[in-house]
Amino acid sequence: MVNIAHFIPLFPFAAFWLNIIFGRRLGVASAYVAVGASAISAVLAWLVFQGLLSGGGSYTLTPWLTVNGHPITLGIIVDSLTVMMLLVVTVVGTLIQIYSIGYMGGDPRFSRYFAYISLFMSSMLGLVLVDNLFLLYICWEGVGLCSCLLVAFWYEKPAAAAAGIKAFITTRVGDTGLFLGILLLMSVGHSLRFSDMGVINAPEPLMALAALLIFMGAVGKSAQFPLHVWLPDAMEGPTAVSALIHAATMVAAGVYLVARCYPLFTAHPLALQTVAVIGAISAVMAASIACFANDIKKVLAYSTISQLGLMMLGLGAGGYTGGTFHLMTHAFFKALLFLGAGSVIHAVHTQDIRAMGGLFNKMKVTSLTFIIGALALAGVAPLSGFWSKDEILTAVWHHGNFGLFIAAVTTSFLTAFYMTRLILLAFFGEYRGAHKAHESPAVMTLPLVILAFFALFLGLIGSPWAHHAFQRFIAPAEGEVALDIGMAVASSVIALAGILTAFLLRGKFLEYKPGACPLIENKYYFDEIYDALFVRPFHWLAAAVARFDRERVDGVVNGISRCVQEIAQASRSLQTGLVENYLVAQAGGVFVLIVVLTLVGKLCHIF
Amino acid sequence: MSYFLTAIIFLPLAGAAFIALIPAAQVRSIRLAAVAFNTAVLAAAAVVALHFNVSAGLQFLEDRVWIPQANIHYTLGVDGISLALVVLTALMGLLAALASGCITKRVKEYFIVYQVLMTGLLGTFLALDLVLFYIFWEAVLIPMFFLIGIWGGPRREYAAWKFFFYTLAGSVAMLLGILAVYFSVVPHTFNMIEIARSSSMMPIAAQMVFFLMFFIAFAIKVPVFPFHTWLPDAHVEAPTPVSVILAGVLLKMGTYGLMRICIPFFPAAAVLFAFPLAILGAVNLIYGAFAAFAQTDFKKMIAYSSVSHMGFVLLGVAALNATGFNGALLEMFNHGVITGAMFLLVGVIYDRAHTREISAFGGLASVMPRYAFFLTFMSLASLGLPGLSGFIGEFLAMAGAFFRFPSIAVISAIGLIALVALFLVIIRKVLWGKPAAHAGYPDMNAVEIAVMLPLAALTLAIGFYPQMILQFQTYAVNALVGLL
Amino acid sequence: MTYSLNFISVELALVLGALLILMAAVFGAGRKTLGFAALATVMIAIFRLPATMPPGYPVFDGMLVSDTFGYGMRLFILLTVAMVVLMSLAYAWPQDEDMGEFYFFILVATVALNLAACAGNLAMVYLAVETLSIVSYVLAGYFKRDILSTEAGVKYFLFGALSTGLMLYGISLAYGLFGTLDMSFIGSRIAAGDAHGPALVVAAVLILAGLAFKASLVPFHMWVADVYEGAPWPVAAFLSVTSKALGFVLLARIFFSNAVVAVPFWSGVAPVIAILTMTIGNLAAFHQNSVKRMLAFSSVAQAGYIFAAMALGQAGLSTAFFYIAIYAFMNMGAFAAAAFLSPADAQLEAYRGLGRRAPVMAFLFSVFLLSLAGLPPLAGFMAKFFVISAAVEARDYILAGAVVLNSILGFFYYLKVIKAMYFDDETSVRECLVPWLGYLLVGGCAWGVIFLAIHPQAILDILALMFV
Amino acid sequence: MTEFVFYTIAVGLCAFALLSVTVGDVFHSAVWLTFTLLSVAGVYFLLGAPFIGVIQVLVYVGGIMTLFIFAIKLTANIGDARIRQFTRQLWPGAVLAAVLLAFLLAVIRANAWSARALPPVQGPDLKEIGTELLTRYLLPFEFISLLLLAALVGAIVIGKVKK
Amino acid sequence: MISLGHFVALSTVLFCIGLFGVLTQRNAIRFLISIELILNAANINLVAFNRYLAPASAEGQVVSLFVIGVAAAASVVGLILIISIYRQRQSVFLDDFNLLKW
Repeated sequence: MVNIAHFIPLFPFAAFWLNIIFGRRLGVASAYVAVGASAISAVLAWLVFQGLLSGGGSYTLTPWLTVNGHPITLGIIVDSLTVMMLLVVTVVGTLIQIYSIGYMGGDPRFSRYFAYISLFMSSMLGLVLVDNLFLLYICWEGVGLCSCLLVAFWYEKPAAAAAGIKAFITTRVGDTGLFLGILLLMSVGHSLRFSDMGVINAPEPLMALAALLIFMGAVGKSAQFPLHVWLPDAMEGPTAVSALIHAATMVAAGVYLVARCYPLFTAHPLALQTVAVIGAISAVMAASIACFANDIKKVLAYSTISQLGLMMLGLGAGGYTGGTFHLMTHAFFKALLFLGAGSVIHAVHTQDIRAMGGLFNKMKVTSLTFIIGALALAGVAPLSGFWSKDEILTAVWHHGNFGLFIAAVTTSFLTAFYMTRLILLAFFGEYRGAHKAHESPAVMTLPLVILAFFALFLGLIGSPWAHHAFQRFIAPAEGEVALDIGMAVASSVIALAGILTAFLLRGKFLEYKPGACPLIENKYYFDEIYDALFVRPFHWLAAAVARFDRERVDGVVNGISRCVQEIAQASRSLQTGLVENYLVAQAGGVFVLIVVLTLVGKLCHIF
Repeated sequence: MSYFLTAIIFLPLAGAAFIALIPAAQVRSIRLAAVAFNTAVLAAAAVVALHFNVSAGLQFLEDRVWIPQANIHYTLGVDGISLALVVLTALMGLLAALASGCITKRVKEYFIVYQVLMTGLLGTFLALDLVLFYIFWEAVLIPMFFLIGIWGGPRREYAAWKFFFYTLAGSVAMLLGILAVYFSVVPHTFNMIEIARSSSMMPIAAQMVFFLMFFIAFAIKVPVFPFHTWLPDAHVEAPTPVSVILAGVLLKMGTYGLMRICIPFFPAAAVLFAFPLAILGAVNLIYGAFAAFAQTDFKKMIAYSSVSHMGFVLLGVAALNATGFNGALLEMFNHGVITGAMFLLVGVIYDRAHTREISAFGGLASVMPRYAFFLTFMSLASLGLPGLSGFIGEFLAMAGAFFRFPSIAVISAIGLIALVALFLVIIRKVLWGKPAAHAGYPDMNAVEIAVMLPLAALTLAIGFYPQMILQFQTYAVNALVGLL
Repeated sequence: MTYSLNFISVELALVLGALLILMAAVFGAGRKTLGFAALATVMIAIFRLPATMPPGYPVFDGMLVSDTFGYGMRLFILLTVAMVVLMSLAYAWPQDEDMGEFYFFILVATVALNLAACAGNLAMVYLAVETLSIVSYVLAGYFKRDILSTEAGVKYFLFGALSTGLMLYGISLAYGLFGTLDMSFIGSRIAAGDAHGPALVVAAVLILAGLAFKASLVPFHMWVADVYEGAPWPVAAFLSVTSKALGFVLLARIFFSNAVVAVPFWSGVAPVIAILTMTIGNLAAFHQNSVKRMLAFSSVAQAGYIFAAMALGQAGLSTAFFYIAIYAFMNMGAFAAAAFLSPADAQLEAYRGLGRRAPVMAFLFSVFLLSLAGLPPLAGFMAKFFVISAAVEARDYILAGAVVLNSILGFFYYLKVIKAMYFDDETSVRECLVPWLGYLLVGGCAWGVIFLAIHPQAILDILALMFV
Repeated sequence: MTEFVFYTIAVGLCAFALLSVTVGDVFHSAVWLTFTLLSVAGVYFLLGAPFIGVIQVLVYVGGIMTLFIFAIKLTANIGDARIRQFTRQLWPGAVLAAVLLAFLLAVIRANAWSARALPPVQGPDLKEIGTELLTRYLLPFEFISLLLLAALVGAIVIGKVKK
Repeated sequence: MISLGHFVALSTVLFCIGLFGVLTQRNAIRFLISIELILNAANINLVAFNRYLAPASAEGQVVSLFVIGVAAAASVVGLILIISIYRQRQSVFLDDFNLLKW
């Protein structure tokens, strides 16, 4: 039953073409086409899940391309990681698309939106299914394209257009790293198939470099430390898009890639160490910025960067199951938070949390689900966030690197802090906004409730009560896993401490004067640095090259033609028209010939 | 001894003669005749492609003695290298003829000269005798000179002159090269296949000199960095269908020459010159992208971008391995299709806005949705989005270059990113943002869409199933690599 | 003796025709009838030509040489003269000149040409060249009332007188060196290697002066532009094709014929002259705004290419005459087309927009210009290709490079005319009507240029016979 | 004895030639030319070619000189000496002629000609000229008539003034 | 004893004087006069060589006869051309014939 897996991405792909070609005629129906397609994919994913449980496996379809002797075949990989991702993507995707029907209600390009969403779904599902790095790269770029198109969906706004391009270019910088990694692997003769990632048949430093290059791709896509600048700006897009792409699925692709190539990384401790370090840096940095952000979506965006950092840290510290488990749980509650934020914005038409407040009693369902999501994110005990974050903390602890553990702890603390700050500012106190807030329609709140259900109970499948079903499912080879009670208690304490400090400081949040701590507030000046380092020099160099081309190279060409014309002009004046000049020239020519020939004759002593 | 290839070459010429008979007033019948003849050529090319035996070398051979005294033969043949280009020429020829609706002045002369141009192009790709190749190579010059010179934009004469003398200077160096090769190969022959077979005998010094002689002519046509300044002027001033042909096919003559003559004739020299060629490729790639970025004229941007795309082809050729050659050939085909489509799109907007200043457009996506779809689609194909044909060609070329010169491949990755930035900026400046007040342009009409659809379909098809084109090339590429 | 008479029956027919035409002119025959009479005379001469075969017998005991080369050249001369007569028939003569004398002079010139082509004796060469020159001076100055034409005539006379004077002095010195004027005897003496000395050099150079003047090689090319510009179009065509070809024939006979081993140290100087001729010819033609003057300089440049082939010594001879054969078609066609397109005003402005006013003639004119420039599908390229391949074969890369570079220069000014005709829009709406004869001539030349490109065999076989 | 005659004629010849070239008035120049031609005829007599000498006197002096006188008289107003008779190329022309002369003389001295003495055998007389003219040189003999006719017709065509 | 060299030297001197005349005369008719000198120099050469080198045949003298004939014809045409241009330009000076240039 497993080999129907390759149909999963085809349905959204068909939906994309349907919506593109008949978009205008379909009108609202285009949403149902999209949602239907992703629903079918969800069902198929579930069937594949059952098929996997009953012993299915990867299979290959057709040979696709031969490069340098390597046959690259169109293969489908079906294992626990893929199925987990399939389920996450399809379930979250469907829910978000249902939500979008409400959210994107009056938009003139309604069908175009759902077309892009379907295209995104198909490429994301494709990304998760293909069995080799090359095809993954293709879907990888497809996903990047859709994120760019969707971020810049309202392209009338120049900010949205710029954000879309920024997103695509920054991820493209990372993708180029992945591209070079693929090339390196191929040049070394290493197969690109994930199944034989562990096989080492090349010199140590090259493989480590390949691993790092691949990680560079993951950094770009998952907005990790150096290449994270595009995610906060990507919030220009519709919130449903942010929920689907910039919280649940696309950004997780980076983590999925690292998980997928895990044997390659474990074979080279240096590569693994960099993953962990980069994860830790981005986690702490993003968390600190989130504490000062005032735009609700920006806060969630930085929290996503921070949580992904955490996952990378988990993976880097050897906690394969921890990282993947947090990936799954985070997808659900972060989607919930974004959708909640979406319905709040939909209601109060502003994103600035300082202009909100007291929404708890006006938007009951949204607030409740939002709080559940926040608690899950903060890692409060029974919710899903707690279990997965705990896994990571234990893994980091066992890994032994004390600095990383401190980073993990501070991230959890800060996460709890800024989420509580957000809730206090947004939902409690008196309403500071101008608009009359009202609860969002059912089509938007229903997905919130479902996601809240997942946020509450999804963690349990990894808990000891379900005797770590998820861990055994995701990494059967890793053997028995025991819950470390001490670490569980410690992480709960950290979470509660974060909430408490935010609760204590709630008074100061409002009168906090911006500028008190410029470094963090201006997001460590990354944007300005990149602008100065890359963007402005790029423009300057382009202008310099164009001027050089116009003046120098063209100059040479025009120069040659001008000097030929001048020679011609000079030679033309030889024809003075006076017979006497001609006669002297002729006689002179005869004389010169005689002299030259006699000299030549003498020299060649012909006579 | 089939006469099929001769038919393909001289069918457009017959078309020119036929159009000459039609009185100039009946513009419609002239256009119809032109389209009919070009369709016939495309059909013939398709038949050749269908009957092409994938696992054999040269096919459809025709070899007749032309001038015994000078040992010149009328030899035609098609193999993996030239097949894709012939089909491309036929296709772009038809689509450009269809898109020639915007030509209203002296239509009859336009189509006569246009058909002569097609004959020259097809001949260049099919000729296997060096002199015949040179004759068709030069026969392309005059029609282009007329097409740019009479129907071009404001600075057309300067552009036409520049194009003509730039290419002429190069091809004249090639003529000396041809003769030098003729006299240094024992037994004296112009036949490319025999020369390739006996190329290893030539001393290395001679090989290098001859390689350079040929390389100058092809470098100007490709165009390679220092010799590229004719391209932007020629493109900007040429009318849309002519610049489609110019970008779609003429640039390929240079690279085709590299792969058909420079590499097989002088393998030892090729190995020595591989590194400089790769550097030139990388320079082309980065220089083209940066120069394009700073342009204000939409068409000039596309022109410079095709300079940078040809950088990929150069990288592929410089790699001197099967992947590189495959990549180069595929990139040639894809570039022809994609940049041809881009120029058509520029033409569409030019017919409406009568200006090419990119600052004059903006927010066209809401005004012209179909145009927006096609422009986005083609821009993404140009920037090498995987899943579309542009990526496959670039990937193979870069892979080939990486295997041989990893450092250069890494440097040219900058070019990749620059290209992405370029085309995204194009999409933003033309399509996104608020539509300008006067931008009430009508969307693409049926003919324009009919011209764009096959190109878009082709890009998508090759992107998803590259084997469609690669299968034709593998035999020829392996033979080429075997010579090195 | 009968064979000798047979041999010169061609010339006799021409002389007879010339005299009859002169008589007819006196009795007031119309311009057309005189023209057709001249044409008939030339045709008869051509039919008489086969009677002069088989080659090899001495004619007038050494005065003329009967060999295939001479036969081929006489055929070439008669054909080109026929073209000139056709052109003058179709040409729109400004004043009603006395055409009878015109055709008389043309026919006398043809007789002189034929005799010079088969000359075996230096005295005969001198006499024939002198007759040709005198007739050409008169022809050049034919438009008596047009000051340009008279000035052309005088300039041609002054220049020609000096050149033939030098040649005569050279011949006298040669007589001194070898005791006889019989060329075959002189050739064998030079081949045997005696009499080599500065005196031989002086004699050779002085004789070269006379011939290079006819063939318009560099030091002696100054007169070309002024005379062609002043002379009427048919005379300019005649001078640029037929009399230039004679110059090369005599150069071949005296300096390069198989009897006379090329003067050994000649191979050093000849390429230099060839390169100078082409380069100066091309450069001077660059900025001409008179099409006639430009064509004059282009004919100097073409002479350079021909002499480049000759400079390669014995091997290059057949290539040179292959070039001359194709040059005749191209140049005659170009001059005829230019004459018909705008007979009165030869300035470039008069040719603007002709692409639309006279499409067929303008197209043919462009074909000739492109063939002169050497664009591949036309015969001009084939001719240049043979010259360059001969140069590369003889390892003379400098010469090959020079020919190649000059063909680039050439394209510039040829294209300038085509640009004027097709790109610019016309200034005057003067309709240009050309009689059917003109189309016959220009069409014939165009057919020659195109057919010889596809099938140069026709000429190559004849040349193989001539240079056995 | 013959040396003396030769030298006088030679010196006379060169002097007259130089005078005819350098003297200011055109008419005087023509007159000196006549004397030069006469001394050339003398040289012929010296060389044992009396017939050529007579023809020289008859044709050249008689025919051609009269032509020159007519031409000079027709173009009347250019006779007076005040108008500059030499072109601006005077010095280059002079230098060129002198150097060429020196070079040619050197060549002649180096050549075998200088030592050739008068052969004992009798030079060609009138009978020989006649036979030569009508045997080997028959064709030029006939052809020159055509040349003269052409010159005649040419002169008439160019010269006649249209009414 | 008068050797062949003397005559050839004489003819060369005459030739050079003629050449000097040609190169420097401003008057067309004087130009013609100088041309006559050159032709006569050649004639002297011919007759002298015939006498000294090939006394048996009269080739040299015959050719000199022809040269005299040709000289006559050339002068006729030359003078008539000069007179016709004189009618138009009222001048026979070489540097006035400069309408045809560049």
